[in-house]
Amino acid sequence: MLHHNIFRATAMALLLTSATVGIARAEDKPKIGGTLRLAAASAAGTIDPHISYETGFYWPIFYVLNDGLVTFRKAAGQPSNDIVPDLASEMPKISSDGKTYTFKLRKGVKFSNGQEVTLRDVVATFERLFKVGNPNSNLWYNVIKGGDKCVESPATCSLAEGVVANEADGTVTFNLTQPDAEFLYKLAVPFGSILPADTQASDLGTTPSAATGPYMITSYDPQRGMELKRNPEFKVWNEDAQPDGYVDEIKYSFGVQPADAVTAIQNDQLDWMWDSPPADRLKEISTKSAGQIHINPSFATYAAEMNTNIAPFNNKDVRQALNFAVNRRAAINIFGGPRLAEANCQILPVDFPGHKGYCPYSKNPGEKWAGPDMEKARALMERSGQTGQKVTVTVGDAGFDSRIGTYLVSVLNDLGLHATLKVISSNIQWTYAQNSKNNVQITVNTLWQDYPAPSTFLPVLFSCGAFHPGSDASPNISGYCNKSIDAKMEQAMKAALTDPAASIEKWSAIDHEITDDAPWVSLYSPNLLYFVSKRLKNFTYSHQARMIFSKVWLD
Amino acid sequence: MSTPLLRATDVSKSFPIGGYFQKGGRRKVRILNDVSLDVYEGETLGLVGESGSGKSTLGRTLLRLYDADSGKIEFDNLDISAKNRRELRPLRSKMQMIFQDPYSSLNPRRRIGDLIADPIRIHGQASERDIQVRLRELMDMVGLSHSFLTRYPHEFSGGQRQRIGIARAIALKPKFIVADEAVSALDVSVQAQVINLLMDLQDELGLTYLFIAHDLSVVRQISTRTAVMYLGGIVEIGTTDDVMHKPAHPYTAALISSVPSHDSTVSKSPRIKLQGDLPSPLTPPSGCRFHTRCPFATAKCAAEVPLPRDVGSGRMVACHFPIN
Amino acid sequence: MSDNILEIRDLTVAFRTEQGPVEILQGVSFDVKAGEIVSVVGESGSGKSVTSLAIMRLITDPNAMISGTIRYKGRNLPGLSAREMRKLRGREIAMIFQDPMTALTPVHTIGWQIAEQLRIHFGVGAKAARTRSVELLGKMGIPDPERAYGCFPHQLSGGMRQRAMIAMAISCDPAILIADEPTTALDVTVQAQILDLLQDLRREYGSSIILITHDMGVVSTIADRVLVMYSGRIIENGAKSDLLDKPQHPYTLGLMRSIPPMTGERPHRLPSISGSPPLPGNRPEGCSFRPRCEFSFSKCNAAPPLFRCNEQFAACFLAENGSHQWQRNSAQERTGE
Amino acid sequence: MLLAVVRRAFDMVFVMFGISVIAFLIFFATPGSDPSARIAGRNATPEMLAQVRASFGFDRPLYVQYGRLMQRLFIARDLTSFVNRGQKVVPAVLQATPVTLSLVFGAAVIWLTAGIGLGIVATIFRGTVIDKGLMLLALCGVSMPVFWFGSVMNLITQSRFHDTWLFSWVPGLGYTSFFESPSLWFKTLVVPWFTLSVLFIGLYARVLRASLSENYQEDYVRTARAKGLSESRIMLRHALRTSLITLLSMFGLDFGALVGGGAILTEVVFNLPGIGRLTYQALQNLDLPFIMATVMYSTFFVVLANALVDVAHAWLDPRVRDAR
Amino acid sequence: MTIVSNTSAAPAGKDKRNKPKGPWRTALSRLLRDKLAVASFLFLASIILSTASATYYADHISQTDPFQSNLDGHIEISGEPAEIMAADSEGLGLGVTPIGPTWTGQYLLGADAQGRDVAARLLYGGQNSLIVAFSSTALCLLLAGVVGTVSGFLGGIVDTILSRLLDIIWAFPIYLLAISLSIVLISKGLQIGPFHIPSNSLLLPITIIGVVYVPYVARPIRGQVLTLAKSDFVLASVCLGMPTARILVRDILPNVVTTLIVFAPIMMSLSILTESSLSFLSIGVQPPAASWGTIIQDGQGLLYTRPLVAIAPGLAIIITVLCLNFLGDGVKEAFDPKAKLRVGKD
Repeated sequence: MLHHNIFRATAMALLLTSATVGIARAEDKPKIGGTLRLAAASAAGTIDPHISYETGFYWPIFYVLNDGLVTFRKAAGQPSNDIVPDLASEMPKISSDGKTYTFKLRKGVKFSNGQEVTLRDVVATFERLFKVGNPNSNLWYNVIKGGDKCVESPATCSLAEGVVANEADGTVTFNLTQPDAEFLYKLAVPFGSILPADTQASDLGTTPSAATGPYMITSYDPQRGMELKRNPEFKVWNEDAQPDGYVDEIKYSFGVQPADAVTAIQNDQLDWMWDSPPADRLKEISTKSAGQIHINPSFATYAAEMNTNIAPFNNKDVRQALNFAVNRRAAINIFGGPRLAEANCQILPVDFPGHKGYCPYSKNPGEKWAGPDMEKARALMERSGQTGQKVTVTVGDAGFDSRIGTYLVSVLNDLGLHATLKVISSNIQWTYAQNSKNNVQITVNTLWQDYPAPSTFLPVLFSCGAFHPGSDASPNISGYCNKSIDAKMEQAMKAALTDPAASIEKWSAIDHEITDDAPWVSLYSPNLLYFVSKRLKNFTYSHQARMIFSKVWLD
Repeated sequence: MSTPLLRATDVSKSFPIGGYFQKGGRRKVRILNDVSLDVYEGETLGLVGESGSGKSTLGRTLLRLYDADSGKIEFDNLDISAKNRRELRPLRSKMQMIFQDPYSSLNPRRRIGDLIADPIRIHGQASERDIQVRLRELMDMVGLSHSFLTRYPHEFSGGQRQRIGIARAIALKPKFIVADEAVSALDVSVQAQVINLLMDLQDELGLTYLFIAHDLSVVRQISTRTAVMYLGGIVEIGTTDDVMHKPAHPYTAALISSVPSHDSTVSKSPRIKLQGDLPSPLTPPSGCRFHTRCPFATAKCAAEVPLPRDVGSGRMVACHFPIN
Repeated sequence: MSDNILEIRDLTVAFRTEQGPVEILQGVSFDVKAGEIVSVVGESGSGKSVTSLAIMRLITDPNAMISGTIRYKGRNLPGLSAREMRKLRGREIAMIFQDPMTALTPVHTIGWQIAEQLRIHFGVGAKAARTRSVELLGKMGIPDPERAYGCFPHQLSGGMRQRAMIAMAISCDPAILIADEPTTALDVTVQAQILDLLQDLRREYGSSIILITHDMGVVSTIADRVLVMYSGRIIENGAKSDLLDKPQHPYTLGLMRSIPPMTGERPHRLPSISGSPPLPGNRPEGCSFRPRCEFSFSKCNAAPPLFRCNEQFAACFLAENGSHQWQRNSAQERTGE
Repeated sequence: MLLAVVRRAFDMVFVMFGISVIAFLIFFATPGSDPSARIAGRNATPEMLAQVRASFGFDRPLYVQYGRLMQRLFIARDLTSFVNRGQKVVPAVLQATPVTLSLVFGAAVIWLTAGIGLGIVATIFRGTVIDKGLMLLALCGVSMPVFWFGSVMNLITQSRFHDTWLFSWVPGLGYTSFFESPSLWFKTLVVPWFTLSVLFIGLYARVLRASLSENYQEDYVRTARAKGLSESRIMLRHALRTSLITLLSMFGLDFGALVGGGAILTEVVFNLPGIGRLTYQALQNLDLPFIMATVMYSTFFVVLANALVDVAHAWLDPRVRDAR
Repeated sequence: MTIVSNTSAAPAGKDKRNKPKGPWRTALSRLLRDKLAVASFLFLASIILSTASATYYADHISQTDPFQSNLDGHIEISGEPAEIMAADSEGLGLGVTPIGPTWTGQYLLGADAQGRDVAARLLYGGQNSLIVAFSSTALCLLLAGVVGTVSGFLGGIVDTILSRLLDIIWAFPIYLLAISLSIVLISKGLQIGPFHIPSNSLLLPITIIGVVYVPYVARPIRGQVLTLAKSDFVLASVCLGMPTARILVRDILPNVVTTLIVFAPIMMSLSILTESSLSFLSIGVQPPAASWGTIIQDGQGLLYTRPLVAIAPGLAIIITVLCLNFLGDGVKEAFDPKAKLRVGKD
């Protein structure tokens, strides 16, 4: 599954995996205390970890607040994709058929409200996922026995068979209806956060939940900001899973526009900004404040989705023509230049598991994109007979989307189509584009990973089952449906249980096949650029938790 | 005397203050209070009174420019009090009005020729060529040059405008004209010209005037009969000579004695001094409306409304104690 | 030195316009004696109001050009500094205007406005000013002056407003009171009251009054002396009785005959003056009354000076020889008509 | 009097009702505005959407939904956002109020002082170069798009000249509560105050200049001169006193509109979390509860300002006071 | 002192060379005497002319298509090739800066973030800004004229309903209303009967701006018509038996039209400002079409590196609005000196 980040288009480009441009000097000594000041243009709704799907925005916060039975390693770079035990004292025992997972619960961990974390809380947590309507409860967690019933009638959800606590030996066993190669990922993300059993069975909204991590939220007002303070009950139990924090307090201000945040960081009024600095300021900060910039890869693809069910993009020639015509370098330039993104022609992000360089839509087709091929594009257009067709490019109004949209309009017009731009509120663009009733012909989105597996991209975005005509919830925006690919994806999923390496190969092949069919124009994989204050030290970038808030200290 | 050209019986008229949604709602001020009046063919009936007495309202109500609340208005033996705007339209050619302010009563955006010719065109009385002839005729009648026809009102002096207003009023050859303070905005030397003009036209065209004015000397000059109004009612009516020289109502007497004479040779009769001001029509006094200022008022005056009574030779007075 | 309190010589007021300068007043000269009521009559546009404003130096239009002398108690007003003039205004020479509704500041009580004048000129305290104001209001015949003190101008009737205005004007006991059409906006019955009041005031305070009006009736009621203005000039000047009985200027005669009489026989036709007064920018050559004058003759092509005729002065060549024979002739003509 | 208050209140409620209906309908006319998708979270299945729709009542007729919304907004006061779930609308609006008040109040002080000052100076020097120069400046203020001017101010104070002594004191954009740090509160608001007030300074100076010049034509100013008052006294106690009534009415309406969120562009440009920006965000998010709340809030202030201005007008202008 | 004004009412027949002038011509000649108004008008005309020459400018001087992105193009400046979008090489080499003002025919004012010629866009944008301003003003005045006249002239229940409606719209904060309408209509387009206005049509901002200002004009018009309906000359027409329609056309409408004329320049300046605000919030003129507001919005992202992109259109707005306001003052003086109009609103 993946998440579309609608609030912010982020300027990002890949350098080296987890390369930190700002060089942390060795003589920097850890410092404890101080207030970390963060800022973002706006808040993103509920802070219920069982509901919020803000993978980029709120999940990094949740990672320092709550713990699951397992979690991703809090480390920089590739190791951050690894699963480590968290509230479970060790990695689970998995039955040979892959259908039961048994965890031993760590003893003596306390919630910020003083209660101890018990097996009852674990059971309640998974029932709560259904009760509060976790966005993935019907996709991820219904693999737990009894889960399907819970999806049907959430209010009376019981996982008596699915999540079984054994008070005697302090273990909890998950019984699955079928093996799931990605089950541990699903427990490691914030959706798997263990909350007290008495947490209300409805959206917490703006009320913070009890925390197990080093920090807890003390106040949250989506219009103004969020405040995190040290959790008095926290003691380190596994440095890899949940290290203690350095700063005493984290103050997150909402409503700070990116341009203003840049200024504020330059003037030492802020330490970190969620949004990427506006392109306009990049030159300035990259010359004046180079030491404060951290560029890291992100597992995301920026792409223009074409509706394969209505003209002219129901014609593969047109789709390919556009793929040939789009100058990825130009798009990257809009984005902030070659160092902030890597051109990409395929679905899977660069360096993501399963990504194998493949670009048929290039001057010299090969592994990498080398330049547009207008001649081929025009020839394809000629062949398609769609010249003169009207196209409306529908984009959201935030960030770079409308600029990319403007560029796409130029390219489409160049190809002999009659293109216009339609900019709508970014807040409705994602759902608006999904609903086939709105007849969106082409739109642009950044598509993000949920966890490091190709299945969070391909089946969700291109399987027939992900296309729901007339619904606001139809992530297969292209309306792409190919039975043979559906079958292949099923095989790849299965293979993951037995032979992960072979599975990855299969995903790669599927990736290339879909790319050939051109339901999207993939533009690039963005990098994440973080602009931080001079006093912020020990910047640690995890692929899952982004900047690890508990790792940084303030000079 | 012949039958009246215009007969008003018990005409009342009030105006609302404020709109439906404004504070105070729709309070009403009664401006005319059961006024009865006859105007005979060929005569000039002068209507005098102080400002706020309701004389202009009466004039406009008689012409059905305002709708009366109650009462009956007959014109030329025809009851016009219930007719609507459309039904009144053909009658309009017989009854006309001359306005007080020669500046505001002429549409500044129209040429004089059009202003005067419009009524003729509307009432379809003549062909366009006849209209041109008629226009010249009318201009001659009111003593204006033909060349003025193509000009706009703002190019004229007050006296000239008033002549234009008169030309427009007589364009349809009406029988009856209400002259509402027709000369009061004019300078004395011009005023005399216009008074003469009105009188000449009356002789020439056999017009009947209701001549509304606050200047008693002007009324005396032009009217055959005079009616005196006080706070929405007619207090005295009779031949001009009778009313002016032998006023029967104390108010009339006070009014006449207040007029300063420019002729120092005439010895003046002692002035009857009135106390205070005209009461507000919102809260009219009880009984005789004049009793609050009348030097001869008694308790009866405050209690009873005096009805108009005939004191001989067609003279009516609404007073309990008329002066002999 | 004579007993003239005010001597005006050759007062000329002109305005610069796009068509060149336009003279509103053309050499006006007259005197006002102490305790005298001088009435200036004329039709609209004759320049009577401008005369009064010029005396008070209240013409603020930057396009105005004023020349001539105005001597008040020997001091030439146009030569005074603004500050000196201000001290004089309201204190020595006061003024009342035609429409007391617009001439009083609408947002202050009339009492405040009277007191203001007292405080400015006499520097008295608020309390004393108030007492005096109430007293003045009472003197003006306003019933319940205490209440009237707290009234805003619109809350009073026209007559009461004008009384308040007069109270304000005489509050500093001025030597001269200029009344510019004080009764024009009022009804006859109220007008009579105000005229009475003005006469009482003169008797009591002995101020000179310059009464500006277009109403011959008002003139005959209270004036001692009459100045007739026509088109920016004084064309006749004389004691009231003389002037009204035996007007020396054809315009004065015509004006008086134009007014319908209140007594006696009604004339079949009102004797009228033909045409209308010329506008300041468009005056005929010579005597500006010439085109309307039934007696005009060749001499009238030059502007006539004021000729003395007994105690009267008239700007007409007919009065050159001090006779008004022409009048009788014309009167006979008319009666014979 | 009581009747007047009731009528006025009825008026206010009527207008607010009308506006709430318009805002509600505008919202439901928007495609993609179905809040279910956002409430259900991203990637929800169609079944979950249907469930949300039913539980929030989005499948009910519009008037029922309207009724529920209003009930929760005004009676239960527990209306929560569709976007930021769990956030109560009423406290959010109340929290934004002090920000807007700070902005508007400071700007108002500046624009009243400067506007009146400029107006008076220009009137005193009317016709001269000073007058013309000031009026040109005022007109420039009126002609500037406020968001553009704000951006330019930001460019100057935050970037180009931020390092110089001139603007080094200017803090980063955003808002600091007065109670947190009065000095920072003041510093952050200086530039927004100035920006917002520039338009109004121009406006007020022009209106005052026109009004004063008109007053100087009035008879009562002539009277005041005839009384021997000094020019400054005539200006301050007579001419200005009358003009201020007009200006204050205008001020009341402007102030009301601004407090009600009219400073939306200024708040957006300067990143002040006031009502205007709250509204703008709600509109962008198509967050109906917030839209309703902020629109009702703004309308309330506009309508209230209207009512207060009427009262103040009556209080300041005795003519109006008695007209009712 | 206003004594001089007497002279303007010179009676007929005295002035021989002057032909009789109607009130329109009088007003016009009065306007022509106002030097500032005439200068403003000429200046406006030159702005209009130059925006009209946008196509010529783009084709022959800047030689770029101001609506096509030009992200990897080059031009020659004094013989040297220059990239239009130059990736930065200093520091970390982040960011891409559009070419700055060249002070030559091409990219005179530099490029925007899409590599398009700002000068050419300024001219095209001006076209749209002026078209929107002009059309929405026309629409607003038309609607307001009709509503105000009908309401004031018919009175009664029609008046009550219309003025209540105006009250409601009037109390709706203007920007809020405009923004609400824009957000809705931009996403959906507008369907009026059989006519569909697509969401990127200029007609949308025109309609929105035209409609939201209706109460500002309709209310005074209604008041004026109410007064006119009671005026002496209308009464005179009634008295003369004129049909109602004729009274409306001859006596009422000319005065209403005068007021509308007086309103026109002011409403235009307001429309320009409103349009720019909406476009600034991306809900006015829709890309790829441009207006001064959208160019400011485009330039907002370049404020720190290429401030001219945002400043130039802002100056264009100020100058235009300034001219309109001067013209408005002149028109007011010439047509209806007593009119009380309020300019501007945040």
